[in-house]
Amino acid sequence: MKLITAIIQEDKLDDVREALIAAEIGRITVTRVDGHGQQQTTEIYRGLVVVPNLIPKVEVKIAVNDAFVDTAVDTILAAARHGADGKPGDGKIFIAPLEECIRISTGERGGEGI
Amino acid sequence: MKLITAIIQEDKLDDVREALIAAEIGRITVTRVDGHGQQQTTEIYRGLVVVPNLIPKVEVKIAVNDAFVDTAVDTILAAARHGADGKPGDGKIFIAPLEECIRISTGERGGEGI
Amino acid sequence: MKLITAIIQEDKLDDVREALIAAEIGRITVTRVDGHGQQQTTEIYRGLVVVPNLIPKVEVKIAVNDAFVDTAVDTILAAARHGADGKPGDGKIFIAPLEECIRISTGERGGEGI
Amino acid sequence: MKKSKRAAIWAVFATLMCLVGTVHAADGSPEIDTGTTAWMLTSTTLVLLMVPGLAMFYGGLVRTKNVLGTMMHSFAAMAIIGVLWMVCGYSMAFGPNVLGGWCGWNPDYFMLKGIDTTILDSGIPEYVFAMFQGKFAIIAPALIAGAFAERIKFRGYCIFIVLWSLLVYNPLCHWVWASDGFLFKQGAIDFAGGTVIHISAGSAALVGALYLGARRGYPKTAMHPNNLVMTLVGAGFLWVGWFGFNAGSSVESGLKTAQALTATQIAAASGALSWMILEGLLHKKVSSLGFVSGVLAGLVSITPAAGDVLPWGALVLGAVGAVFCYYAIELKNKLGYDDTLDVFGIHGVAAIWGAIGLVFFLRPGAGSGSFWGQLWVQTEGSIISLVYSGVMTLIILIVVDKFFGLRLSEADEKAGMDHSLHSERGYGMLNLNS
Amino acid sequence: MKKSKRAAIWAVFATLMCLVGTVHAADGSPEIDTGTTAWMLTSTTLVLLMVPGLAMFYGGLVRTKNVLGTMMHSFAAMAIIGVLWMVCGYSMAFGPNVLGGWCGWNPDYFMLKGIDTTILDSGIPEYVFAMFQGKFAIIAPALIAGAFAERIKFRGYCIFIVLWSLLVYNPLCHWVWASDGFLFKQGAIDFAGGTVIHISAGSAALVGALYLGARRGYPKTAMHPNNLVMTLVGAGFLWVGWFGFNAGSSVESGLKTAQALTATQIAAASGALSWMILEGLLHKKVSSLGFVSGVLAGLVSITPAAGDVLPWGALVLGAVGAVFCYYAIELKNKLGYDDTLDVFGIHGVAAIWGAIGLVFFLRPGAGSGSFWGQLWVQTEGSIISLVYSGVMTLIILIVVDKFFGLRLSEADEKAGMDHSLHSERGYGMLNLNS
Amino acid sequence: MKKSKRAAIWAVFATLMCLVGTVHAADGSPEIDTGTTAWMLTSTTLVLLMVPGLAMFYGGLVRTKNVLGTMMHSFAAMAIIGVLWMVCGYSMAFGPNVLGGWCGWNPDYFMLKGIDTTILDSGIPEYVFAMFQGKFAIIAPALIAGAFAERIKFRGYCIFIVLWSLLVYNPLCHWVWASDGFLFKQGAIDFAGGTVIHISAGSAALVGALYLGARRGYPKTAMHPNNLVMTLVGAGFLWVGWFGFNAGSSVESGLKTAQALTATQIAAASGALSWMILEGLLHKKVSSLGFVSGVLAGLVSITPAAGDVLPWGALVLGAVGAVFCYYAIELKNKLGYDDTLDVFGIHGVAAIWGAIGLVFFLRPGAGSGSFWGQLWVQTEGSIISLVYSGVMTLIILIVVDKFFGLRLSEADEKAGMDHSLHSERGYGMLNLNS
Ligand SMILES: Nc1ncnc2c1ncn2[C@@H]1O[C@H](COP(=O)(O)OP(=O)(O)O)[C@@H](O)[C@H]1O
Ligand SMILES: Nc1ncnc2c1ncn2[C@@H]1O[C@H](COP(=O)(O)OP(=O)(O)O)[C@@H](O)[C@H]1O
Ligand SMILES: Nc1ncnc2c1ncn2[C@@H]1O[C@H](COP(=O)(O)OP(=O)(O)O)[C@@H](O)[C@H]1O
Repeated sequence: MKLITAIIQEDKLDDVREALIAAEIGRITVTRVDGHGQQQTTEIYRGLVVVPNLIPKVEVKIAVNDAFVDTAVDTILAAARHGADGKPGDGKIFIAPLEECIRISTGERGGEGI
Repeated sequence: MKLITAIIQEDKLDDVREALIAAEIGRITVTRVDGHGQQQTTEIYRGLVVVPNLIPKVEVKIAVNDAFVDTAVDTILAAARHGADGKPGDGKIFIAPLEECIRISTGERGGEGI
Repeated sequence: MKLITAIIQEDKLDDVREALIAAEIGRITVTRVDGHGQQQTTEIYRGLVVVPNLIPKVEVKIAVNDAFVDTAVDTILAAARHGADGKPGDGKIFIAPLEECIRISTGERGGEGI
Repeated sequence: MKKSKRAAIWAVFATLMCLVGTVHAADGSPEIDTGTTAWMLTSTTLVLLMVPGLAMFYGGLVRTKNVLGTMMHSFAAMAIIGVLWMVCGYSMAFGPNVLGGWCGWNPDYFMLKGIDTTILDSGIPEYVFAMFQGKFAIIAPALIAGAFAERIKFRGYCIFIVLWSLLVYNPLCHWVWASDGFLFKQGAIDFAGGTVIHISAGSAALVGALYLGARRGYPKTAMHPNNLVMTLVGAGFLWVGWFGFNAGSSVESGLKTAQALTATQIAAASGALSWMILEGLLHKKVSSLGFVSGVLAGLVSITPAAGDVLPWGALVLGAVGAVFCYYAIELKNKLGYDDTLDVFGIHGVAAIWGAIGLVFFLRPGAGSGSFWGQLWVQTEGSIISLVYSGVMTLIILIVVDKFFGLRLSEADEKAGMDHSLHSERGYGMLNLNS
Repeated sequence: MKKSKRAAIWAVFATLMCLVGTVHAADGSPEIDTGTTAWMLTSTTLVLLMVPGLAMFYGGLVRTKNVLGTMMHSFAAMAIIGVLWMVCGYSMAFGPNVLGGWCGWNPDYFMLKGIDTTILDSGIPEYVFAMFQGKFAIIAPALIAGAFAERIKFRGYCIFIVLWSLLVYNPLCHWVWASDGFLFKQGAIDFAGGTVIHISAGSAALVGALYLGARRGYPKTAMHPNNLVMTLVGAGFLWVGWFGFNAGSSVESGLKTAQALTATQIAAASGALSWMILEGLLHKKVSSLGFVSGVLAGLVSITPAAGDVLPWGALVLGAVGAVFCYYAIELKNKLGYDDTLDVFGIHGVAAIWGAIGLVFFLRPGAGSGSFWGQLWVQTEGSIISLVYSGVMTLIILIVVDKFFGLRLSEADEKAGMDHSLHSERGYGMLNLNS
Repeated sequence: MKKSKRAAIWAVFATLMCLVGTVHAADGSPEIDTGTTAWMLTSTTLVLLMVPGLAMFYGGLVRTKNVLGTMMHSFAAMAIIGVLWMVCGYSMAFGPNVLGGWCGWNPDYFMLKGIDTTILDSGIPEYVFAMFQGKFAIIAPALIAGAFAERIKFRGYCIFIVLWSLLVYNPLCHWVWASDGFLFKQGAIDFAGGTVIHISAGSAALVGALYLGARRGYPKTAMHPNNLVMTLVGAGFLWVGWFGFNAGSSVESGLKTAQALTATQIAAASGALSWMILEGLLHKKVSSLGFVSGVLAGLVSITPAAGDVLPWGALVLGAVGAVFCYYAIELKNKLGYDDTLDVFGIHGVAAIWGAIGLVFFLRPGAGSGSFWGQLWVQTEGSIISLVYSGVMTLIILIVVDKFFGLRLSEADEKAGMDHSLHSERGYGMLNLNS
């Protein structure tokens, strides 16, 4: 089992959600985060153009069985990009090992519980 | 050391906290997240019954030494369920490996620092 | 690759950010969380001194190549402490393994993508 | 009210004057009534309060990424129509007939330059009347914005409201409220703007919603209000401001004012209660959004009628108005068009009901003529407003769309108006960069 | 104010009339004073503003999951009592004695149907007075809700306030403010409702808090205010609205009004200052919640006294009131009962202090009789309100609890009122689904 | 307005009296004009509303950790100056010259004890005038706080505003508005406090910003507004309240009032529109913060001029004022000092422009003398306010800093005022412990 954590742009959440569902990956947890990477964005403050240090992002977490990792990653890669070639700030995907997964309501464990 | 991440219902946070403290697991980090799983909930919007795509949840993170993993998991399982048999939406527990843990104030590492 | 997760005090975010940038670690994701550890703080509610159960904290996540782990940890340790000796509540650093890291915009993987 | 003393032999004449409500100074011009002026100044202020109230009401209902953009619709109307009304709106609405009565015009009213010391017969400076009416001109387009929410360009919106104000609001206001307006002369009752404001805005909103098309993802994706707390507070301010809206429309500080205020209070309460009961029966739960929708339904229902119906009439108008609105929104949900904040479903429907329904509850002596005659005039007025506003709105939308663009691009819509149009975020506190 | 001219020989008579404050038209009925009417209309509006103000104040103090449910307590009172007052409340409160003086009744007041053109001696339409008083009837139960916060069923609450209004508020209002009310006749001073509103609401709140029992986890679990920012703003609106509440209670637009407004402003400021200093001394920090609690303490303290004390009296009343409230809340914390938003600790305590304490600061000429006589009447009024409201509240609570249920189930309480009662969330922006 | 009847032979005399705007009772003291009183009571209330409005405006612009601390600056002024004004402020400002005209003093005004039944010539109780003026005294220091935001100690701030009010505001108010003030006698026009309030506050803010130094991290770190939604709503309330501020400054309810209200509405709208257009041209985007900055710029620009310029003059004053402010802020950004919320850039700059610029747009008959004479008097007044306030502020700051400390420690500044000064959090909802 793996835990896929994707940091994406706020405006791509709906697209990613829809693409994942189309790929039959329905279970997901999302969090509001702020991040800093290559991307530059601007805001206006009383006529002054301001560059924020941290840019609002959305973190998407998906726990999947190993067989689904590639599907999930490819789906996210396709859906989270701005334009065909992507733009700086489109985000990152992290994949980490997961040792166990338990469904609280039933107590099912492992691949079953995911 | 393991990192236990539990996604639970909002109304169970107090119960889980209290149960963990009773089990002598006092250190914890919680985050407001939104998730999608089996669960369905409804809201009313101007007389219309609406099904939200993402449901507010609470994420609980606990870093524990290996010996405490079972206690922590069992405690959460018991406290986070709605009713004796649990209900869809009660949540998930994920267990991931943790290589190091450092207390910032003292610099203690490993099992000491947890 | 490792994922470093540091739970720090809110008022140290700027210091930590600046120190990391000075150490040439610019990429970062931060989240608003609440935590409970040794620390005690107080608030006033209508003349009553109240001890909250959960204290607002900031979670900082940094994915780094193995070579950078020590730099990152040392930088955080130095910047996140209150006073020279640190104070309870200054926080925790967790280090977890990371199997893969993908830049969404370009599809670069591994050390490249971090 | 300052009155110069007059000799005893004037007593009879003076009594007469009181009856017609006008007091003239020695030089024949009316004198200030400080009390009426005080209330009309207050009413003007209260109606102004409705604009931030509306911004809060609407702003709370959209998604987080559109909150500022939506509030800016109300605020921009304050600035744009605020200036436009002073430049030419007042003249078009309240000047004497020109263009065959399509609108009015009085060169003295241009930039309000000729009314610097004019006192109206009601004892208030004309400026106060002009400003009071100007607030109504601001509210109307601000209401429409609810149908455009979350998907319209700011520039297009600004140009739209300029044209709509010039081509729809000012003429309509002239027809119904100017003394030589053709509907006024037919005896149409529109106490505080049911026809002029709410029906015309509702109709424009319906046309606008259909023209713009639904938001991306509607109705499949659930779109949650970002801040119902603010919506509730906004509704509270609307209720408060509506006292100025309706009771101020009496342009006096007396019995009619009191009657209008009483009817307003009762209809708002009964509208809310009626919606609460309906939801309670149908869903076993009472939502706060339902509550405030009921408040609005009640307030709009009583607007055309406020000064002319008895308290029990206000009770019924408000309660039934809420039921109509409830089912109008249900119908919208079935039909599937995206009138985002239900401008037609609340303002349009309740105002039509109020404008026509008031005939059944008129205070003895109110209205001008027979029951059927009045019923016809009211219906006619509603239809004219509905059709005129609808057709003109469509034309304006097409023109603005062609020359300036109306609908946000899909990317901008997804990113949200706050970011793509204003480069700002409503709630910086949600993020850690503030 | 419009006055028909009268001949010179009337001069003496007219001067007399001015002294008693009444002007009669030729037919003997009083005439409208447009100025007084303007202020009373404004006051009515300002008191209405207090309801959203209270909703914000209370709403900000509870936990996130209960914010809408708590605000709905205030809003529901607007609708329910709004209708009830018009149907029968005004009649029960201000009609002539029936049932041995327990309440009043005037069939003409039923649904306000017989006062359509009545002008009061003070020169305002009776409608305005009825609406102004109606707002007070709304505020009182809305205040009580603070003691029930976070754990009461919405249906039970609605039925409770109906019964409380009918059985507690209306009679009490009749006794103190109707011209044939027994406390009125004894000369009790209650300028703007210390006894009628704040003591009775405070007492009901205390009984309610004890009857309902503490919230789950109280006092062990810390329960943080979800939005102190909103609480502060709400307090600001309460201060603003209180000018209508107190200064409007003069039912004129003149000297007494000015005196009441001045006293209100001073007591609010001195209450806040006094709480600030107290906290500064005891904790070395001044909290914003403490500040606004001091504002409220000051405002409530001056309410029974507003028009009858000199500025320095207002200063002292407000400052001392805040100290009393501070220690009353400290006492509550020791005793451990859960008056969630300190309705008794602020409203009850400050109003008792104000009602009795005012005797020491009366303007020369105010009050009816000796110092000790007045002191006794004031104390008697406070005790009657405290006991009558307390006992009746208990009875009503028991009855409502038995037939409809009052306390939320533990599961619903944990889930929060917003979700379990209204199926909504106050701050959609906190989540990513909006 | 109640007037005793007088015989026919008094007619001429009475007409005369009306012209000078004063009506005297038989005993020679002026009589209450209920209408004027009503409007002045309302204006007082509206200006009070500006304080929470300002708290919202400022509070929304700072970072999340400072929201309560910033709002407390406005609220604390309500309490502290509220009491101070009643104790001695009114006396210093409006008493007859003492100390060679540096300020006024009237022992009767001490604690307002001698004006309990005084009626002014304008027909309002003196209490109302004192309270209306008191609100201005509250607003001025509350405005300054914007320059100190996010880095000042609460105790230091409180002591600062006490001294500033005593040593800067009261004398300045005396010079400009008291009938024996030296600037008043020179014929300076300051309708509603451009010189007295906005220039002096702006100058104090500039000095304060320079004295305190920049916030840690400024300007490198971007500091985002925590709640622009609240800032917008606050601006709405400021606009609403400003009607009381400006129109109330006529101290009547008549033509001048209407003229002032009209000018205020127009300048606010044109200021906003002008800022919108400027941003649209320069950035292709219109920000909501820009919009409300334009509203403020327009409102401040018209403040000294409100009752004395024609509508088109208000249009120009507001529009040009916004442009000046825009570039003043740009200049500040270049110079790099940290006037956190641009108090000088908006209030100082717009008020100087308004005070001097009004000379070009005076209504025929307004002003006292020649164009150049007036221009000089206006310029002189502005310079005096600017310099006097600046120098005195510096002295006060140095003294307060020495004895009580002004600037937060770096640790406290980083932790935020809410936590370090008030032990509270503004938005509990952001965290899970509430
Ligand atoms: N190494 C990293 N560690 C933690 N978070 C990261 C890392 N790299 C990127 N992120 C997160 O992803 C977001 C988007 O990054 P982006 O600008 O697309 O990445 P890059 O700079 O690699 O092109 C950032 O705002 C940050 O939140
Ligand atoms: N595979 C997963 N990956 C990420 N989050 C998950 C996953 N499964 C469940 N969750 C989280 O747990 C929450 C509760 O899930 P629940 O509906 O109880 O799970 P299930 O659908 O497995 O019964 C979801 O809302 C989601 O936030
Ligand atoms: N074992 C743990 N699991 C999860 N979170 C932890 C753990 N230990 C500490 N934290 C987080 O770190 C924050 C700061 O902890 P601190 O009080 O400095 O730690 P300690 O109690 O170990 O000294 C806590 O509020 C909590 O959010």
